[in-house]
Amino acid sequence: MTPLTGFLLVAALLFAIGLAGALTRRNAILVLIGIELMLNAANLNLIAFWRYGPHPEALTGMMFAIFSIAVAAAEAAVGLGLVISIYRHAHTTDLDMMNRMKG
Amino acid sequence: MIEKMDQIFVSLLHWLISFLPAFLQPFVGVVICVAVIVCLYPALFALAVLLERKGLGRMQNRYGPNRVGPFGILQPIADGVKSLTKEDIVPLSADAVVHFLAPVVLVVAVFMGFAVLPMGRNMVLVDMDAGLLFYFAMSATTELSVFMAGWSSRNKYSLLGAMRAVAQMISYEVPLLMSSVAVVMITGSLSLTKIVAAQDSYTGIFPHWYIFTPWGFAGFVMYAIATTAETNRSPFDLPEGESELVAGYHTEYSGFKFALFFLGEYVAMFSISGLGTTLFLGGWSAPFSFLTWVPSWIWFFSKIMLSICVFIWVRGTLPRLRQDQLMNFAWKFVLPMTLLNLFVAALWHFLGEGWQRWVFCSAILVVAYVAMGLVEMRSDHFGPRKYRYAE
Amino acid sequence: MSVVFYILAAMTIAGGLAAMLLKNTVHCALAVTVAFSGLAFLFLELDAQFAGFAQILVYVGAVAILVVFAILLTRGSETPKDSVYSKNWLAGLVIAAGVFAVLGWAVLQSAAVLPHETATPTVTVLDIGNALMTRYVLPLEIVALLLTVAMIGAVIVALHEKTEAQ
Amino acid sequence: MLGEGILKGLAETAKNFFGSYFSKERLTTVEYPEQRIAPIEATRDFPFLVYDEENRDGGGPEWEAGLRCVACQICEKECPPKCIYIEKSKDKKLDYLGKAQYYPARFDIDISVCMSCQICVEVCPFESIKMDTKFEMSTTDRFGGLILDREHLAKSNTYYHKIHPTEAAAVDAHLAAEKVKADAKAKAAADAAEAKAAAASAVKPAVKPAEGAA
Repeated sequence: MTPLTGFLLVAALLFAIGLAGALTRRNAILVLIGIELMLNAANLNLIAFWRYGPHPEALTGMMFAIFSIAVAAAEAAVGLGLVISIYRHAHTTDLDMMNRMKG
Repeated sequence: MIEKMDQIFVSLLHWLISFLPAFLQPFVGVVICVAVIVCLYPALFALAVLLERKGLGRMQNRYGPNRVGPFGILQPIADGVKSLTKEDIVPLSADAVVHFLAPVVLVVAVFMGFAVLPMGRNMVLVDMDAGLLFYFAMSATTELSVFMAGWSSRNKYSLLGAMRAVAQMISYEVPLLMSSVAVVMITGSLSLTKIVAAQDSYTGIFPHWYIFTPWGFAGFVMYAIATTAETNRSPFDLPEGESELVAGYHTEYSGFKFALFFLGEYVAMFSISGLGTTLFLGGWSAPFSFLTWVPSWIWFFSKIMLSICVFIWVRGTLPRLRQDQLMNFAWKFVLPMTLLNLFVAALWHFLGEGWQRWVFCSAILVVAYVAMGLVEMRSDHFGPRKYRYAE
Repeated sequence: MSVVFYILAAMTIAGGLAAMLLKNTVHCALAVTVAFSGLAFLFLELDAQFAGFAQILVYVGAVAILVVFAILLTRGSETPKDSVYSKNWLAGLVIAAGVFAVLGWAVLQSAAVLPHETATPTVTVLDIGNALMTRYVLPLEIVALLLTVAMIGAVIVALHEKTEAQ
Repeated sequence: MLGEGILKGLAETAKNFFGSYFSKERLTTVEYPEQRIAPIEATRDFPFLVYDEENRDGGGPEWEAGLRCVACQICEKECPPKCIYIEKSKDKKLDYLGKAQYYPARFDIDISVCMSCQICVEVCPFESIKMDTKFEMSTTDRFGGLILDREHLAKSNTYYHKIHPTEAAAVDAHLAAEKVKADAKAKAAADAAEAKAAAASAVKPAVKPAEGAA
């Protein structure tokens, strides 16, 4: 197994864990955490490909990962803001309870 | 001879590891350095606690501790023995694992910061290219440990204290970073050794420290304010606010774990003063060109101890702020000032040598400071409290 | 494959699994910080110093704290009594397993053509800064705008609607 | 300007800090076990029992013989926290007036309960219980050690004069007056008896003036 394969497999596993969490957990915050894990797994892929790719000095993968971190931070802030405002409205963060379009 | 004294610890380390086989040398060298740091700062912590208690006493016209040993100099040892022999109480409903992990995470994160601080010429554990970033990454971790401590105790005072502490630390981390970014902009490097090297030259007898520039001075003041809040020191010690919250997030800690929190707080003070020294006060460089014969590590540690004294002095002077004052101060005064300071630093860089940049930069900062002071002191959120009595 | 890689990979995966399996929401948030720091160390293992420290600074220092605040603000810190998984958890699990199978199959299939060990790239923070200010300056500006908009948006979304309450 | 007050405050604390090393008046701390401030005359903390030194009714140690207390138990009844325990004696002894009185066979004060209210002193008709100034009474025994019995409670009148001179002088004067009065009464009684013995009439008028004098 080459180093790159190892990193890619870890990233794939982490992505699958995040996906499973996002699809199965009831708590909206934990679904967000699952999405963060998936984003992180993608970042790991980007960095791994940058490191073992043909042109690391071009910094493409690294830049992609840095921007992705910044975007993930924004996503977390907005997502959690939404969760909090939904909680104010519905008094629950249970996604199974939020199955109506009516407020 | 002077050279030897300056490099005494470096040569001592080289001499020590020269007895080992070559492949072990780097590893053992790092272990020795870590061991020295882990022993040195707790010792300084003991000294700082004594200084603080004596100094605060004198400021309040008291003696301070004077029972244990001559002039009470053995008091820290007595305190240490006391806290180590105390019973370690974990509340029944507490989350035992998180409760145990919190002080450990805090102390580890705090000590990690020393890895990149240059404590003397050639005396830095890891000369990292992204040293400043590493430092801030580590200090960001302490927030989580504070939350862990407060939440796992299952005590409303602990939780309130932790939430206050985390909110305060996040709010003041922004100006802390911003004021450091000005230095990074001028130096053009995140490496702390390069930042010190950039300040280690003299005009006449006066050093090129960043604090002696308009943007550096303003940055240092903002940095000092943010530091005081970041380390939860008075007047920003609301997280501990003993008159409201018992002891904040470490209410439910006793014995050795409490001692770890206490240690972590003081060591964080040392490390953040060390960073301030490195960024603005020229790190290990001497204050006057004719004093360069004094070993560089002496300068570094005396600057740290001096900042600790200032911390103590401020603590002895100012009353505690209210939560809303604290937040308003961070977001409406310190943050805009640091942002303006970034702009001024850029201006300083592009105006080039000459008297113009001194005048322009100082003028902008002073005008902004006075104007913001005038405006904000008049506002309801920020200024002196207006009492509304029942009509 | 070094020992360090296996340890860090195990730490990351364990943190991720714990975050998705534990019952108490705060424990999940703390576990996910373990995964985040594990990832940061993996970045360091890949010689991406800047990205690694940025990962710690952003995820452990900001996102984890944000999550924890959100949990406390939504009173989610108590361990729920009923199941923490949704009704159709089996479907989710199957989908995730399918995705992992496809990804893993793809990676292992292409293992032969993937590049092997290469020389350690020497990328300093200065290089990253230069790249950000020249080639990537437009994305940088867009991200700055995005962050500002996200901050304002988050504040407005989470702001209590005072007029409605009264 | 913003920050002016902070600078003023810092100057003030700095002045205090350095001033405390130069002017001794700043440090008002009295380092207690070694240095003490003499207690003011009205100091009071726990009660004690006064005894007179002149041994009036032989037998037993001096303090036991001279106790002014007659075990009337008024203080026991009045004590708000009920910290006084008195057992009356079976026999009687002569008091300072030369009158046969009961005495306390047991007189205990639990100072862990006593609240130093001084009510026992106010109600005592015999000036026998007074307030002490001794306060360092810590013991290693939480229950037994804090119950003071007669022997510990008894302090001489000289001691009382030493700690509360003015009050003790007034008490002594009062007791002397009482004694004079009692003596006069006894004398009058004796006179009366004598007169009765001498002549069986015209005695009563002699008693009246003695009572009037009181």
